Amino acid sequence: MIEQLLSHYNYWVVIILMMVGFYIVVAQGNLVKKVVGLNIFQTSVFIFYISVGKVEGGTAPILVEGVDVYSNPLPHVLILTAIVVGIATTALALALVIRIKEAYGSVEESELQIRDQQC
Amino acid sequence: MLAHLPILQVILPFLAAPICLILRKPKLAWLFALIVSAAALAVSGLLLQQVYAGGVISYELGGWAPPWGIEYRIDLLNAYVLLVVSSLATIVLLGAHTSVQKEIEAHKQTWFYSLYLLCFAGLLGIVATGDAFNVFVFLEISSLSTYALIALGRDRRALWAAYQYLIMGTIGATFILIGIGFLYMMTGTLNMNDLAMRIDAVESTTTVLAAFGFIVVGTSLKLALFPLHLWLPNAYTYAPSMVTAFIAATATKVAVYVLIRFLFTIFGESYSFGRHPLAEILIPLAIIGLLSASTVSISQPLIKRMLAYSSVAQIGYIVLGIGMGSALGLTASLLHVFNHAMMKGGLFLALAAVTYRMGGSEIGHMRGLARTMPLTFWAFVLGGLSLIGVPLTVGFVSKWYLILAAIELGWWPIVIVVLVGSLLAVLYVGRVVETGWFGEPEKPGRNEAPPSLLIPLWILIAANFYFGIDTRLTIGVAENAAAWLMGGGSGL
Amino acid sequence: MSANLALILALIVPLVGTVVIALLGRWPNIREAATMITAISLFACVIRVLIGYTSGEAIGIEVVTLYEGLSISFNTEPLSILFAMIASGLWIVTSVYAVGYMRGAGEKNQTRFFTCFALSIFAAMGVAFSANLLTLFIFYEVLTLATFPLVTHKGDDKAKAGGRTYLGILMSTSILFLLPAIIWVYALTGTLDFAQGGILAGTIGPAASTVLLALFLFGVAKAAVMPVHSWLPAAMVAPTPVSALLHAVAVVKAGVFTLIKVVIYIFGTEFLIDVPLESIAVYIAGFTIVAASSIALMQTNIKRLLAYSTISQLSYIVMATMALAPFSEVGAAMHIAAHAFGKITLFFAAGAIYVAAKKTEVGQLNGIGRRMPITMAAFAIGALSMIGVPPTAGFVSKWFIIAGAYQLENYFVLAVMVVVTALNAAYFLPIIFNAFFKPEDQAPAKPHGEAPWTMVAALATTAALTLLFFLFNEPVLELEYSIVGGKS
Amino acid sequence: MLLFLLIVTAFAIAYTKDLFAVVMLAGIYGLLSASFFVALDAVDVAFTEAAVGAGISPLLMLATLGLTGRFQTQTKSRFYLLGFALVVLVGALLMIGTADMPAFGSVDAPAQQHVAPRYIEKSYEEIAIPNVVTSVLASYRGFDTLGEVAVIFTAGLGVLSLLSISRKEEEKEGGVASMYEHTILRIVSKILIPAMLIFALYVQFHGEYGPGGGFQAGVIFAAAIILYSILFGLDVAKRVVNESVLQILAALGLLLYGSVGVVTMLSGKNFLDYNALAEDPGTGQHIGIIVIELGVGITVAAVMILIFFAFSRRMDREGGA
Repeated sequence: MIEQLLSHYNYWVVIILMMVGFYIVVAQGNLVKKVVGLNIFQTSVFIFYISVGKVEGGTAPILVEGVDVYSNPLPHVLILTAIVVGIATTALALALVIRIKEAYGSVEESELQIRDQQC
Repeated sequence: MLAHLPILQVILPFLAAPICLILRKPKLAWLFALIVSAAALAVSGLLLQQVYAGGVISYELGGWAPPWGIEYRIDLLNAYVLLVVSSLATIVLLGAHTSVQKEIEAHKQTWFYSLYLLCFAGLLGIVATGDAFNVFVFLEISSLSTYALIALGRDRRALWAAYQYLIMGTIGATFILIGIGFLYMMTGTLNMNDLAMRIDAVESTTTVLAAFGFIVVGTSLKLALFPLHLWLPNAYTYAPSMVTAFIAATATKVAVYVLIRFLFTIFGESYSFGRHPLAEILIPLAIIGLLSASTVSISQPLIKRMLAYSSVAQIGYIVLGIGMGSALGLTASLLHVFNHAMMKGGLFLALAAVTYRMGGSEIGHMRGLARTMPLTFWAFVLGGLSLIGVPLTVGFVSKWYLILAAIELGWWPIVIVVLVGSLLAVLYVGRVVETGWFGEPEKPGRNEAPPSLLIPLWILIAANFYFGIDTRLTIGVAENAAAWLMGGGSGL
Repeated sequence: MSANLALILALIVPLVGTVVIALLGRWPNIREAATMITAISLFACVIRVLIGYTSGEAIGIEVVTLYEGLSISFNTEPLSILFAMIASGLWIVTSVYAVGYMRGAGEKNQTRFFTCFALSIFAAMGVAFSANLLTLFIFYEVLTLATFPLVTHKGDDKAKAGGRTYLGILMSTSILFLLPAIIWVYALTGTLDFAQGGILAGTIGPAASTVLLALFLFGVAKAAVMPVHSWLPAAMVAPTPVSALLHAVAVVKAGVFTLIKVVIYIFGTEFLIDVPLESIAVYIAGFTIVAASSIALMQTNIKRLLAYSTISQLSYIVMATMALAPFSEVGAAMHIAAHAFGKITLFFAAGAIYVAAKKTEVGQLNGIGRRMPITMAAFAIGALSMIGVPPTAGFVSKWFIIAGAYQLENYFVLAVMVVVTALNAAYFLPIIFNAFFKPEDQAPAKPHGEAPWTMVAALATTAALTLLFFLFNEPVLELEYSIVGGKS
Repeated sequence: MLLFLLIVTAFAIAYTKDLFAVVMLAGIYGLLSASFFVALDAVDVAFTEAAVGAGISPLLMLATLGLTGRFQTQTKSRFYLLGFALVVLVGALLMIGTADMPAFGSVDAPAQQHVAPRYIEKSYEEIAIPNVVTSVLASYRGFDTLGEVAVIFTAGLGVLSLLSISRKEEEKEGGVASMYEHTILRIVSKILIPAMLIFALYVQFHGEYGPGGGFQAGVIFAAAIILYSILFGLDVAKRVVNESVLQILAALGLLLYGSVGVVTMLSGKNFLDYNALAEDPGTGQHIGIIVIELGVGITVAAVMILIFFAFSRRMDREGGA
């Protein structure tokens, strides 16, 4: 049990982070905050991937004479891509938020619902 | 060049998108986009033929052998879906210029075509690739462009719809990403084929189970399976007409493809259905979605929204077939992927024509349509018949197979559900047709849509009947692909 | 012209006619000529098919294969020729009548009317000549859809409501019951081809086949077995020629025709006898006969009365079919013809009365026989045929049905036939009596005689046919014997 | 320890109502995760995360907040309870998933065994650059990166189509005051901005040896321009870097990347097979990687600047109105 705890605590922390992010997305009414939540959610997934790639005693995967153990470069590559995807999504989401504010005068989910029903 | 077909399929619209942006003039951009999509369509036709002739095609991107590099892997299943996507994209684009001119501000039109091509390329990329992570990347290309396209709608609710879709879509994509990460963790590979082989050794682990859960939920979000469909009605309703026609016909179909690919190719039929109560989860959801969405659509005053709910219902049929876990059920699903693309594409194009002339697609705009816009009206009627599943239409073919599959399993309640679903379709289609037929138009006199809208519309309507009669292509491919996915057959 | 070609033409001619009629909308006279030419050439084609069939020519075409083992294909057999002959033959008469009616009543949208009419006949031909259940189903649906604009022709709220009921019942029953029944048969046997002796034997247990039979019985709502009959009275909002040809002949006969086809060529009579609950179908049909006649007794509107009479008469055919005796099968086939002649005459007469006197109610007919003697004489002949009195067509078929009942000693059928004859007499005879012997309640505002000559000619012709069929039914009989015992 | 800080930050974000603080905390969160990535040997990722998580995304969020208001109202979402249940459910699924995971850092985990070793063992031989991440990113999985550039391009187009104003409207609006008057800032920036540009170039072409590459370089380059426009005003900045030129540049970057693939295809090899670019595979790979990284850099820089312009123009409009 202890061993399990020690060897996996990293993943568990990541899961907690994911859940906080996910919670902000689904349970918060402010549109900007939802985007922040989405960011946290995604970033924690990134942390998870990078954790998968970590090798005990390894170094950064830049080949140097005399070093044998490197961490796994593949997750790094994947996450580089994913980060870019994340910022792209964020930018688009924020642009939408700005337009929503202009069109509705609010960025709170509950108010938007009300205003949509009015028309 | 034949050897490069798989990559050409994706790269043609992919690289055409930035070129479109450089062209600047909307008309020029449209023409260019159209030519490129037609080329992509030709490529997909050739690809299907090649797969038929020579079996699975593998293309190593960058010359790196899989699993180290990214592989494009075209088999019967994705060649078929590629054909669906590229034909619908091309036909919709054919009519886009006229509609876009009216619905989208002048300085945004070039961007529209560029985004359209990106979305198109993204969808093709998802389908063509044999690499799990690459799926995620192209999924995001298509998703981001879809959000932007939806937000181009005139109504302010388009923005809100796009935002909701963005949030839900990103959650779905992130779920898929988590699933892929778990799979990578357990197998060390991202290549689908490789995954399929290596997954057997670790299939009893809970990690693979969690990966399975995340991927199924993530794709279900994307394909709008009840109750994860909440983003769809608004998105379809407020997007510009052409965007609705395009995404309704293709985007959810591609998500269905991803689900099928993961369930059957990667996890394998025995894992997905043998080990887990997947059928017991998918089928009730499909049924509830099918019945509730059909019922809701009956009372929608906005016809676009009505058809959007109908799409949710039709997704129910597709998932029902997948959930059966039998070759015949899968055949029915694959058939319906193709068939539903044609009917919904046609119906939404008809609405685009109505919107073009009448300025909207509410039930009031449909009044007296039989007299003011007879060609559009009859196209809608025929498309509606296909949706209901009247014989000689594609809708009938899919329904036939779905019922056959249910009878084969002895699932009589499912038979009833499918039939009741068609009956509900009679109601919601009938309501519009009745208004169009009997209603008094506000402005009497002919006011038919321009040919540029009618031509693509009637191409799709004709296809509804052509493929409802000559079913060699669709059924042939669907049956073979299904047999192959179920572990038999040769993939031909 | 070979018989095969004739068969193809029998399908193509009305289709081409449809298009031509639609295009000729601007020139009513030429349009009507087109209708006539189409009708006559169609009838000629059907006769050629008949000759080919009796002389043993191989007839059958396959248009396209839909799925494995399933195609749209056509062939012919005695029953289908009979149905095709009646529908196409009476179309000629109806066309003459319809021209008079539509012009006389000043109806709008006449082009649409004649176009849809031709399309409906096309669908009826498709139903008649289909070689398998799928083809039949397709044309069955086309017939439903093509007649919808005819039913709602007037376009007012009443027509809309009637149209809704019409389409609602016909569509929903065919989707809910008929379609799954067909797919079930396919799932069991892998084919849907009509075959002598049926295709189901040995593939399905008795309990399941009872369910299947019920699905067919209620799925084919066009046969108007209760409780799926209410579309027929609803359809009476249509102009009278539509009621006459389609709802007395083509559409409802397509329904019973489908049922007979299913019983004989899908189930097979010998197989059905083993099904324990098949007699339930007889009871349902028997109930429909009596119930519909009783309702007819209470009707005041002429066309509604005729509609309920039709429901009742259709169930004669259904009951006779389900009785499964060789004689009663023949009787069923004969009644398709007999009822067609009689009922079309009645509808023609009702339409003539509407056009000439603007009268639609039973109570208004007192003394009208003196103003419209030919019309009312024809009406009387039609009515007698409904009752089954010699020398009319109705007697012939009734005789066979009763003979069939004796063959099987089915006293239920006998009892029903006796009761219903009394009921029919009870609602038809007073009308005839009043028309000829009661004085007019009040003189009409505008004195009138007979309806336009085209209408009178048409109804006189069908009345004559009703009488002639009593005398010269031998060829038809001979033809139809072959459905139960091979060629005679 | 870092993880603990991350959790604290995350919870703080969840419970803070002041959105300005939330954004700041999000920036901190980005920095913390970047440091964590360094601890896990992912230097390239750390570099990017620092630029994105602590740089661009807070910047954009602040710009948004400027338009939408700083405080969130107290109302919780309608789906509050449902959301919570959902979170618990997903968390449970994740927890179940961890039960059979290989231990953290374990050398013999499958992820370390199957595909990855080849990159470490053979990449120098095949591609001849020491940074394995770059090798994989630009060559082995170069197509993913092409997709990534397309994602950025799409986002840029999307933001443009959302926030752009037609030319007519634009002309109506007057210029906006800048911080040009602020002498010290101006002088500092005059020194800083060229330095940033040079650093961007360094990152761009150094990616093969150390952490860095097209994306990071593009971001830094964009940051320099953005800084310039903040200090000297949007209008001045726009005169220096014209918007339509930027659009074309964004498209050209993507095209440059794609054309490498087309060229390799035309020379008979597969798409993006850089070995086709020169006789010697090593040289070919080098050329390919340099060109595509350049493409990435151009598109990223152009799109970032475009996005910033789009956001800030809205702010100006709001301020002017």
